[in-house]
Amino acid sequence: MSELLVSVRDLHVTFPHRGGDVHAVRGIDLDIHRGECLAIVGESGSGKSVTARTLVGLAGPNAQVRSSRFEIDGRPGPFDWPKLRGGFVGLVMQDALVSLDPLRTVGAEISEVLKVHDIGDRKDRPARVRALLTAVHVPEPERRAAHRPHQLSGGLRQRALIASAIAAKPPLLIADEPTTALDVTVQAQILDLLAERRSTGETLLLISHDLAVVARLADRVLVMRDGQVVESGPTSSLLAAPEHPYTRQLLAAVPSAASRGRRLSAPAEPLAAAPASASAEVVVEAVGLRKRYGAHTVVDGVDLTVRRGEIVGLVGESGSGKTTVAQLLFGLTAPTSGTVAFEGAPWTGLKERRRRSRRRRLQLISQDPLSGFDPRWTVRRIVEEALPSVPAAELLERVGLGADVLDRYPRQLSGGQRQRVAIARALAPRPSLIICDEPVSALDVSVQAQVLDLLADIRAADGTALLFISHDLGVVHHLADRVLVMRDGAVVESGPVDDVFHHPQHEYTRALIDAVPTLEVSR
Amino acid sequence: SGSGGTDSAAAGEPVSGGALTWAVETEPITLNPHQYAQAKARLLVWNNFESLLTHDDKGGYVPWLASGYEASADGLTYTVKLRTGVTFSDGTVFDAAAVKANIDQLLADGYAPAVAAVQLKNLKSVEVVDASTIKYNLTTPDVLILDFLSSPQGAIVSPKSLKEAKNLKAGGTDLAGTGPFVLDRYTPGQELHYKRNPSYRDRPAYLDEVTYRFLKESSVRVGALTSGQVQVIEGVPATDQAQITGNPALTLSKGLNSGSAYSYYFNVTHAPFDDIRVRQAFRDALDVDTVLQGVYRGTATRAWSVIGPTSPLYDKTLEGTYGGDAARANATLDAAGWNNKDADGYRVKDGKRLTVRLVQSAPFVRDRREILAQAVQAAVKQSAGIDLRVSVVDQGTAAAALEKGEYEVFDNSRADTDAGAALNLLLASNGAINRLGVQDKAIDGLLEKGQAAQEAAERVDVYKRLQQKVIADDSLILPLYAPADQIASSKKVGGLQFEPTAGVPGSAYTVWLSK
Amino acid sequence: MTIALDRPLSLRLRRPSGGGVAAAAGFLVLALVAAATPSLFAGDPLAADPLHVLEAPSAAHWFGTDQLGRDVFDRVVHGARHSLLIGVVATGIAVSIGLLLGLLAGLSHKYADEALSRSFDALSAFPLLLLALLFVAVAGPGTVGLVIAIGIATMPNYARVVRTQTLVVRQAGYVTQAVAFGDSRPRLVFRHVLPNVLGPVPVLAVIGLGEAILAAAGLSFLGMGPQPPSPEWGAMLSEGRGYLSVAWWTTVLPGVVVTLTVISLTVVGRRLQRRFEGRLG
Amino acid sequence: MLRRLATGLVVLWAAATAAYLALLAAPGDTVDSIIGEGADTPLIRSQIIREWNLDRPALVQYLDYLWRAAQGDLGRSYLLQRPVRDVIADQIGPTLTLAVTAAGLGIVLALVLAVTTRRPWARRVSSTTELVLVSTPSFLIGIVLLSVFSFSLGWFPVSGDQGVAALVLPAVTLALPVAGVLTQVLRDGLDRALDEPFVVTARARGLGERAVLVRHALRHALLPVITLIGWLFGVLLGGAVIIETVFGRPGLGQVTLQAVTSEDLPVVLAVVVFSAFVYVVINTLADLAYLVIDPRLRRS
Ligand SMILES: Nc1ncnc2c1ncn2[C@@H]1O[C@H](COP(=O)(O)OP(=O)(O)OP(=O)(O)O)[C@@H](O)[C@H]1O
Ligand SMILES: Nc1ncnc2c1ncn2[C@@H]1O[C@H](COP(=O)(O)OP(=O)(O)OP(=O)(O)O)[C@@H](O)[C@H]1O
Ligand SMILES: [Mg+2]
Ligand SMILES: [Mg+2]
Repeated sequence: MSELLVSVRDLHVTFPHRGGDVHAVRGIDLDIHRGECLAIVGESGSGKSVTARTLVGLAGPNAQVRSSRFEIDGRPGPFDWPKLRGGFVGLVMQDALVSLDPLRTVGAEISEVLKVHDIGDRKDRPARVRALLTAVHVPEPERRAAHRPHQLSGGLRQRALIASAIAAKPPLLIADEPTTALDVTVQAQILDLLAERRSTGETLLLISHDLAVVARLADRVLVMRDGQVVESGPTSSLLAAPEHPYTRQLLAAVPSAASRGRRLSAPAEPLAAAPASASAEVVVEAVGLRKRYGAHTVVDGVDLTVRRGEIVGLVGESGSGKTTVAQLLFGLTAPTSGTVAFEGAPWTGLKERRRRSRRRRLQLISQDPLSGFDPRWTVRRIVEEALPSVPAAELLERVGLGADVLDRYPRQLSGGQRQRVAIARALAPRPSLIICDEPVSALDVSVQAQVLDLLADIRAADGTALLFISHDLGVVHHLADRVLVMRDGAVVESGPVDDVFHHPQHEYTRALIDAVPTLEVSR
Repeated sequence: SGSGGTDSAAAGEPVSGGALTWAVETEPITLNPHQYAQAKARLLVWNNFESLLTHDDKGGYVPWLASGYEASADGLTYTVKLRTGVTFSDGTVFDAAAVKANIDQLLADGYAPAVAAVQLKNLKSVEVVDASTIKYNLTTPDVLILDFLSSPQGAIVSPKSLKEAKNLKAGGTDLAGTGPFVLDRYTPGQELHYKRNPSYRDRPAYLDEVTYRFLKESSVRVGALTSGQVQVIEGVPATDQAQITGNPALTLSKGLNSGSAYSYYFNVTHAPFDDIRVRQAFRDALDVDTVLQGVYRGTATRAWSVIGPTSPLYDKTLEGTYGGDAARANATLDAAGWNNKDADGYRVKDGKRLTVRLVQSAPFVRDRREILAQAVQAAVKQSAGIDLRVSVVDQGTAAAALEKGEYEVFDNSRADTDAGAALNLLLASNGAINRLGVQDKAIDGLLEKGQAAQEAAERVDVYKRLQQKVIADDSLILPLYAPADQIASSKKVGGLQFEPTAGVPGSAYTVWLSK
Repeated sequence: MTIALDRPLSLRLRRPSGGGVAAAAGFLVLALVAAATPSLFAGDPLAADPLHVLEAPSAAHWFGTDQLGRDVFDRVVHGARHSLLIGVVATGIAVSIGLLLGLLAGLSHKYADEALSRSFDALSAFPLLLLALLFVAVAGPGTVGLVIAIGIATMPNYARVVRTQTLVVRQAGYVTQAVAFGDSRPRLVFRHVLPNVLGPVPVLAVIGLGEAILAAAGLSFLGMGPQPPSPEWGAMLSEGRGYLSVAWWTTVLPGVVVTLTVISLTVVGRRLQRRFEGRLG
Repeated sequence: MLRRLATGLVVLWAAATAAYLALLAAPGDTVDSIIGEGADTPLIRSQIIREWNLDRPALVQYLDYLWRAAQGDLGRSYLLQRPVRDVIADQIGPTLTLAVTAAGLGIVLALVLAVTTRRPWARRVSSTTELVLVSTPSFLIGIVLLSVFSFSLGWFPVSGDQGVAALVLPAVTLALPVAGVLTQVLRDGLDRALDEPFVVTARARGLGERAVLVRHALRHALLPVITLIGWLFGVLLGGAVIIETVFGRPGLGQVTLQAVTSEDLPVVLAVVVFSAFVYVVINTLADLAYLVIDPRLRRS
């Protein structure tokens, strides 16, 4: 067997808490061999990050760590952490976008590592920084070194973070969710970078909730749930033949082209048939929508039609103008030019007072439902406000929530529950169109699966049309009937999902699709 | 004692040299003697300025920059002979023309309106007879012209500086005088620095230099003295005096001021003090001695008349004639119709409480007079059910209250060297600060007589009659205490004096610092 | 003035300990009861006794006597009424005007908002003391001028917080959602904006109250406050100062009470603030 | 920048006008103020009115005042008979020295305390002390310091403005509450910054605690402190009035107090305009400092 860099047995991490201790990691075993890529997957809160941080002694200021064995580089503790950190283990933190000090230049952050670990002397550090940035494929490294994080895009920030983690040439690199919060295309580039480092023989501990990401890179996979490892093994065999039901569920919940027409939360059942047809009445029609902020054209001539009972997907990378389109349709911002008609009658250009009576037919679900709830109101009041004539419990039942959440405040709900309440509220006035702006991007795969199933059910039952905004092509492919691809404010391609995704006409669409990591699994 | 030196035995014989630091309470608002308005600034004026006459310690006048003076028999002309060989510190010669230039300046429009309107009210003209003789012509007899000639406002400033000074009204280092010191530095808010005038015509001052530091807080002044940062302080409140007398290295001395006693003047223009019985009752309700004892711990000198006890015009027979009789006060009030009491224990008549208001102007409250007022307030409530309302307000509010007559009690003391000058302002029907509102021919007549009387004995007699009238007969005034100045000093300092008659600390001319 | 006085209200601080909070709350309750019914605890604050002036603390006079022989403890207890009332009224003025103007600024269009914000700035350009001095010049020394001065001077603090909060709430998702349900503008303001803006105000007011009391003490110290013989704390400190070298208790003991009151208000206010922030996540 | 300048001017004008109106509304008229305690006769009054041009309509006087103020002529003090500019210029030195020293002392003290008292017991002691300092009237602190260190121990001069020794006690008195507030803000800022992900990253690079604190967290903690600069200005200027009274120091505070109590209109107005001016300047500086410390706000 090859050399063991890290070996841990029966690791427990507990956070003492007034209302009861949080037992984040419950007795896991972990071995990392030199030269391999080990992946940890699991849903949010399963203890992945805590495990990773424990390996560099940063579990948290009041964390209690226990184990029967804890060896790093073949030696048991106590460890000289400052020396190990950065020197033996490089850590790329989960929150890539906020993990660099916003007040310091990227170069300073990287050369700080060199200084701490006494690498090179003062004079040649800039050169080393440049070399490191080059190694992680940052263009114009000289100029970028003088920039601060806010001047860099997410992808560049993640690269700089990786550069600082590998600056002292640690034998082990831990990457905690290195691609979340990044656009698909950028995500693909970062994965390429990690694959490249792998191929040079670097040891990698990769943490992700996305099985597709893991599948591409990892040699071995640990599946975590509630602080425990439920299953582990070589990547290929584990994905091909998952043994634990949880692993199976996890795999099934991933929306994709393959999952179209089936439930994600219960794979055996098919979804109710879509009533949509090309001849159904038009719910909303936008013509030549254009929106400028100062000199910047954010939405540039978008035409869009949604018919009754139809789900229309809107995809595109961050900043392409998706949310702005939603706002224009919703009528909170006026377009610079172009018109929107809603249910056959003019919608833009009206006084808010004239629109008010029709408002309830058009609803909105946002990415962050929490901010959409008045923090002082209970779930009951929120839902009753939407439709006073029907008991709140009944409305909640439709979205699969029990009466037990009625008297809670939004803050006391899980992400999935919140999104369900938001859906229940949006459904209450029986709208003809619901605009969903990234409704599932903050949710775990399994919760996401439930919410997506719910949306599909509602469409089938009420014939409510959905405008579904997402940057996740898999989700859109799974759910939508038609799709519009946006770039820089303009729609570059549109059509039925299968046509667009299987036979993309525009090169940008093609690039998007190629960048999505896919999971080739048998179901 | 109204004058005289302090105990300087410890300091030995006068020696020359040394620098003295003296902490004073008040920063003068002007350094121009013509504009002088603060008694507390008087000790500074005489360091670099002098006037033609000065007071002796019996209330008379003696020549100073003058060599002599005489009044005409009709009292309308005063001829003053000037010393010769005197120069201002800027080198200008002191002569009759210089004196006339000062008078002309004083009468100039907008320069010193108060002096022109009050002290020089009766001046018709001045004539330069020759270089060392000057003649003052009056419109009516006015002995107070002599008081003017010995006052700071009458000090002689170099005519050259009158022409050239940058801020003439504010004064400062560019104003030259004839005094024993020369002002060479003024740091506003902080200190005044004088150095010896080397060409002084007489014995030069002992001290090489003297610094007056402005320390407003009494505790700070006392602290500065006890910790040795200054050698002399003036203004030592009663409560701090034990600290000085208990310290073997320090001495304390006190001088009673001239002018009018600190008194409450009753506003007779409306109820309730338009009724003499209420005025009498108020005085009887108060045991002044007890109140003074409580507030000043035995350091205050009780006043019995509106004129200070050190003045030659003081009427000693008034002592013990009124006050401190609660029973009589209550009886008088009952008789005057104030015979009911309300829930708070105050007397009422026709549903109106016996309330009288005292409005004090904050910037001018000194000697803990606001505390004294509170003590009086408590006393008259307890003994006679009188509601004295005290408010300490800013000057604008106070002025407005006085203007509108929204007060029943007015408090005041004046430090004029001649008590007659003070009474002219306070009691005359057209007096500038007649806050009593009395319009009494008899009083006016006595005041005029006093101002015109040339013979000292005659003046004393006139003012005695006046005091009998306003204090004993009409109960217009409640005298409280005689304002005093205190000097505390290190025992190394000798020659500290109170000015004769004025009773305020004297200049640094006589002061020395033993080695 | 004084220092803590215009301490920024938005200051968010952490972790007062449990016991400390209890003690502070207890003290406050005591102070409030004393303010309501001073006669239960103490004798006549105005009863002068010329024969027993400036006596040191003893069993008969817990805090000693002052320059007129009045019992300092009695005066401190009765002073609670003056000082707390001044604080409460001043804070009330500041909060109500601040709330109104802040809401107005937060809800109105660019130019009106700009004009209001600039006027808050102009007001802040006066140090509180200077502003108070001006008010005293107008209204004369005494409680009324003092209260108005402190109220006006601390008003911009609240107005700014409320304005910012209004802007935040205005942008909040739930306001957008309410629009989706066709809520009219007044309904939006009264059902959603106002209640959510109001949230932090009571807490700020508790902390602000402490500051107002300190400010009042500072101004009274300079003789701008309630007039003698009223036993206001700042005025007592000011009167006592002249006797510090012979009777420290006339200054120090009332001073300790002021400090304790302000500490208590701050501690309790911060605890409320933490709870409040905890509730909103 | 031009916009800032414009708003600054507006603030200045508003402050000056507000003060002017306030004093106009004050009881007692200008002539009374000028006469003060002096003798009061119709003759004197008319002379004063002529001398100070008080017979013009209020609006004309106001416009004249603005016009001359814009040219830097602040008029003459009614009380002191000197140009207001001289009065202010004479007194500004001591106040400035006091304020700057106190600010420096307070900031240094706060920095040292916030950074060094990280251990639980140390921070408990320190935060209790801060709370007491912040909640105690500053004049009480001053009086106590004065009694102990000057009257009793004689270590420092009682008052005045001569030499460094005389500055110690007033500066400390003014600095202590400032330090109290700033320490609390700094400590809070440090706590927040230390919770940030980038701090974990910094630690993961092998940085020691001290380095994390000083090199990373401190700059972030300084940002809220900068927003307090406007507040600090108010405290220092306002505090100066009281401190100067307690310690018998010369300075702007004394001038202000005297001017307000005797309704010396030109001086009060000058102090208001001056203080508004300083406020505007300081806030502009604070904005600039913000840009230096937080490059995120710089326009790219
Ligand atoms: N410092 C802490 N104090 C208390 N509880 C904590 C702390 N850090 C983590 N936890 C808890 O430990 C559990 C595991 O957290 P962890 O961050 O490891 O989850 P994760 O698997 O990385 O999830 P995600 O995919 O959302 O990043 C969670 O319930 C979390 O709330
Ligand atoms: N109010 C505004 N003022 C100025 N620019 C704006 C405004 N709102 C949006 N933008 C700009 O418009 C562009 C498109 O924004 P939009 O939020 O519509 O993108 P998006 O496609 O929803 O991105 P994401 O996937 O990140 O949500 C962005 O560059 C954004 O900065
Ligand atoms: Mg994680
Ligand atoms: Mg968006």
